[in-house]
Amino acid sequence: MIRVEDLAIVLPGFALEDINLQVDPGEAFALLGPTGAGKTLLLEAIIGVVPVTRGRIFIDGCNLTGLPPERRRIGILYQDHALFPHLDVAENIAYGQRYCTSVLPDLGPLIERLGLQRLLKRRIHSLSGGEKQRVALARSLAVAPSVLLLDEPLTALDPNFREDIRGLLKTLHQDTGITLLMVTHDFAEAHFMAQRTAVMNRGRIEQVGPVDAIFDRPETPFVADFVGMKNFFPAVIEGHDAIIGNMRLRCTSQDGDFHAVAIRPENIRVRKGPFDGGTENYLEGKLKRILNRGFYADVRVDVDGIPFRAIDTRRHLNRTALAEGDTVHLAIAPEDIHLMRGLRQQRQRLIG
Amino acid sequence: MIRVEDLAIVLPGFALEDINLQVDPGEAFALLGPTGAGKTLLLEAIIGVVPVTRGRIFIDGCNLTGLPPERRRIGILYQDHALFPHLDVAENIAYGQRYCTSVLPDLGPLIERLGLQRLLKRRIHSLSGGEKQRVALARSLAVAPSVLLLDEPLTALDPNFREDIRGLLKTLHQDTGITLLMVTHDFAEAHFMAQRTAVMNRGRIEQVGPVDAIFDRPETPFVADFVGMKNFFPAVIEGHDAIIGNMRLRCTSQDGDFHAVAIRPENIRVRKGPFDGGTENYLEGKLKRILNRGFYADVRVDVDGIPFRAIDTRRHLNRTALAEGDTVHLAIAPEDIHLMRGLRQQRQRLIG
Amino acid sequence: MSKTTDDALPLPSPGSGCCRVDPFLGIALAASAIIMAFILLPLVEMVVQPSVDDLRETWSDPDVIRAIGMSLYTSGTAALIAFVFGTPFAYLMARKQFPGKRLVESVVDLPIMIPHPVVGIALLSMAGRHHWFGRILNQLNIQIMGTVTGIVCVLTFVGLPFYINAVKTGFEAVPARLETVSRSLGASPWSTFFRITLPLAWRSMLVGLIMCMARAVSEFGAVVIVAYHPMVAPVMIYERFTAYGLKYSQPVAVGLIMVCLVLFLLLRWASPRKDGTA
Amino acid sequence: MSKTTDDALPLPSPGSGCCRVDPFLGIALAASAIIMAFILLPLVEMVVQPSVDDLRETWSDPDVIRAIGMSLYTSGTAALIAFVFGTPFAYLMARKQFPGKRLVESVVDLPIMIPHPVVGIALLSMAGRHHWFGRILNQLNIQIMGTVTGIVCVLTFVGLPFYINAVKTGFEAVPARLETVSRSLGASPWSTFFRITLPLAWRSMLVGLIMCMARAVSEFGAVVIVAYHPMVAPVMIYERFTAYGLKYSQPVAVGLIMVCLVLFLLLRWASPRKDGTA
Repeated sequence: MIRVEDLAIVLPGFALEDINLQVDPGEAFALLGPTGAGKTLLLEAIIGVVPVTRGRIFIDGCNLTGLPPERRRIGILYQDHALFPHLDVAENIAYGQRYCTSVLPDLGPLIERLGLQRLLKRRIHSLSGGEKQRVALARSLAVAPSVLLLDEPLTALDPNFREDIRGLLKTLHQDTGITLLMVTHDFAEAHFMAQRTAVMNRGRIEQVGPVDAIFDRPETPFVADFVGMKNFFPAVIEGHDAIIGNMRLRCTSQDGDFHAVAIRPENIRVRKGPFDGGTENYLEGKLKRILNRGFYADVRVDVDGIPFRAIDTRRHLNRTALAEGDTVHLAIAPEDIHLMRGLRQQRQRLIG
Repeated sequence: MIRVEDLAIVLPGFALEDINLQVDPGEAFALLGPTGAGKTLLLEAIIGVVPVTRGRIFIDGCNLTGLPPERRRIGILYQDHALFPHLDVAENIAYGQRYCTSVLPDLGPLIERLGLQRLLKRRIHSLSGGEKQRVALARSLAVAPSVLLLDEPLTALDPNFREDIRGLLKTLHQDTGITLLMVTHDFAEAHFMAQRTAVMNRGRIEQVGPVDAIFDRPETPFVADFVGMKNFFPAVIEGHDAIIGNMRLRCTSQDGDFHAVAIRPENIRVRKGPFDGGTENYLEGKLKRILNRGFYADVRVDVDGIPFRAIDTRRHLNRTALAEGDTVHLAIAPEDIHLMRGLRQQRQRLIG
Repeated sequence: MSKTTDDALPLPSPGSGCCRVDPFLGIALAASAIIMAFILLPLVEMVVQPSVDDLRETWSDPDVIRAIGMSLYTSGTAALIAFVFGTPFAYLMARKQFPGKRLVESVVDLPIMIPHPVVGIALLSMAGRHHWFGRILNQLNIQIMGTVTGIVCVLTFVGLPFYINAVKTGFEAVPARLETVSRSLGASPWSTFFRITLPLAWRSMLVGLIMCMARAVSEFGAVVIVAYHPMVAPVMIYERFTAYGLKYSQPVAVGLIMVCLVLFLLLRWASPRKDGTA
Repeated sequence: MSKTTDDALPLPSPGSGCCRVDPFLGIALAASAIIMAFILLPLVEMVVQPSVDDLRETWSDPDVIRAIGMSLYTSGTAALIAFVFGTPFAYLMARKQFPGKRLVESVVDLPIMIPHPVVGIALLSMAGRHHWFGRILNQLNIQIMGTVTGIVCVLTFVGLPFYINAVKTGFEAVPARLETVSRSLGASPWSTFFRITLPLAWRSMLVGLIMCMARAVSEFGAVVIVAYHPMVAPVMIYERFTAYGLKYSQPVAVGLIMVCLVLFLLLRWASPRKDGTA
């Protein structure tokens, strides 16, 4: 169990503030956020190498705030694996053994579990990326930490290794019941690995909750953008309708005091001709731009001065021969329109 | 006009060999290839800063092979813009003027065309990425080069600037009729900018031709993979059928001696239930893996031991609830099956 | 989450700050303090000790002024020679790759490692009448022993590596691509060097000049072999120390330290900033 | 594409190689050749000139052997002191960020810029009876003037910057993250330093030691002020030169150059390779 209370770290030019987090025993928790949000800094404060300005850190109920890293028993797995290059695989794995002889006296099962039996005598620089990450994992687990921190453990890996290590981490977590706190900037990764997640931005936590809840119901414009709701508009909500400018969109009714809507670009369908009548919202606008993204494309449509962003496959775009400047029709299902609190109310929420 | 004849550049650890290229007057030509293929080296040989081991380089019919760069009149636009940081915008643009006073005596129209009037007194480091690239373009065009080389001019730019610069380059090319040779690793970019293209790999040219021809009819496994035909299988062609293992796929008949097929992953449709009968090829296989790629996903399906790769949107995958381990059905239209020469015959082709 | 159970545990209270006073850091800090004191104390004492009268006396002694002037003149000339010959050499080393490059780099550093009197002796041996080179010099009527030429010669020898290394680093920091673009715009290698490379590397060249000169000003062992007269400041310090004792040599030493301090401040001012503004 | 029209044009033929012999490169190569000759010729002549008999005589002279031995002993001790105090200091400088860090770095470089006799005079002034520090030394019965202690003291002063700068670079090349991981695995700062940092930075420490020692062996101006006796090799070279002339000092100089050459070769062997193998 990890608990972070009112943590603040003030550095020249950057500050983490008001960090409150609780990771339950055996839970896998993801810290999400863009580069520079302060995620790694928070991890390093929990390990104990960055001094804390204010606040407290508890692991399994013990206050560790003042302890040096070597007395915290927290494992760490970095994206660049941080293996000791002058030691071989076996020496790397056994590195922490002499400081905690009581735990895990036999590393055999762990080594076998991670498929490292045949690599034990190899030098670090001769390993592949995936092998290095497995060795690093074995090294941190060999001292039986109460908590394992993962700093983007998959980012630096080849896509194929990535799937292996991801699966390995998941099953290890399920089997050992170790508490995991992982840092990532990739929502899909958080979705696969974690039960709950916190989204960080500029040194603050913007939203905490189950992964699905954050994906489906972001509470701030930043989180909405981060989970892919690229369309964010201030709106007036009247009953089942959201009024944006002089547009009226039907939505499903939700309880709460809402002053904005957010829509995923992939939930906006675009075509040249009008849609047949139905239960969806239909709009007409001008296609401003098509931005190629490889297999798919971003489509920017202006509807009465409001810029909508849609995503469509290039296959479909080519078939329908949509081009910049065309008049196009949009369809948005009511259940895909996400109602949000306004900007003003968001700072009033309490997190944690 | 650019003509490269039997060019070879041998460096320690890398060699360009058998390079034959012709870029016609006023043409826009793209050199495509992955990082490390030797594209930039070829550009620098054409500019004249890399000495040539063998072969000759002609511009507008003149043999330039032995000339120093300053006597070649070739413009170059680098992805990192390479502006002179100690000079302001106007000084950068006018840099080459003193060496060729006769051409383009008045830079006014060029500056206006590129929208740089208000930036002339600005320092380089205060410009945005797009502005920097426009200044670099003006600088190289100010000496009225006979040929303009572009070294991934869009790669380092923000996606929004990228569209601007790309459009600017295209219209400039259309209006001025300057010969363009651009290097890129992005097929979409080549498609937008160029009429013809050459695909390079490991210091050699693999295929030359119109952009569409290369996209639709790659001739080597490398080019097939590069243009997105991720499914490549050796096959026996019998009339209208391609026989892969114990599978028989209908294709459209093509003339030639073919021994392999290539299929784009986005042309393979996947679903849980069987397809209705039709003119397509229907296969049944086991879904081995779903690899998330953000908006879409790679789907790996094993059909009788042959691994197929398909692409589908995550929206569709979620709706149909496909999961790893499921038995699934594939549909491939005959016109999407591309017939190729076998591996053995490919080295016999003559390029250029 | 109830706080009572957690807080009751017998663990160090937060803020006890055991990370900050750990013996590892303590010992490192102590060692650092000793080093700083070891370097700074003698120099500070040196500058602070002499009374205003002592200093006035020193600066009004024409011999002292002449010696310091000779030091500045010979070192400056050495720096200038390093500039003329070292700049193209540093440019080649920064831009070209060739087999044996590391060996050439080592050779450039040799003068730092050669004992100072040996430098003087080696140059004198070359210039002697028994040596072919010495005979050439003799025919050209160039004297090394006991002349300004000789002093400049040894000072150039000891100062060169400092100039070359600083300028090479400066040239390496100028992207070769800028030179490529300049030449593609029609500029010759000369124009490119003077319009692009030089303006972007001048700070490093200034740093190199100052370091070369500072090293030359401080040289004694090589100079004293080649030329006791004309007297440069370090030789005068030594002469006064041996002839009249410590107290009498101190004012000259202070005068020379002042010169070095000015060079030191110039160096700090000239050093390229890390934020990259030229 | 018809070849005839193209080839008929009056343009330089391929391979005329006008890029290779341009005057820019020619002048740069000439300057480089002059510099290499200027550095290498005197040293090579020095090593080659003495006959085998000269050398045998030198090496059988017990005074010469004693002086070179004293040089090695005092420089080695200075390097050892630099190692003990400089290592933690260099570690702090490599790992910690603090305001004024650039100033501290400049202070470390000061001994390079201080004229050599001034170093001796400054240390002697500190150790004099009129100075509080001198009185402390006196009570501890430590003599600076004319003792091995004094020699080691000035040699440490001039050698320190070379050790500290080399080792700091070495420590900076060890990722701080490796130390973080080591501590998270239960290792104390001490264990981490000896099991991770030291094994990864030993090459730089060796380079630092050699450079510090080479600089100390070559020092003359500071030593000759503090202690004419016990005599180190550079002082002996100077003494023989002034007393008996150039020819008599050469064999000692050759002996000392040999020592420096060994250090130079050691340095090249120890320098971290660019391919990153430790």
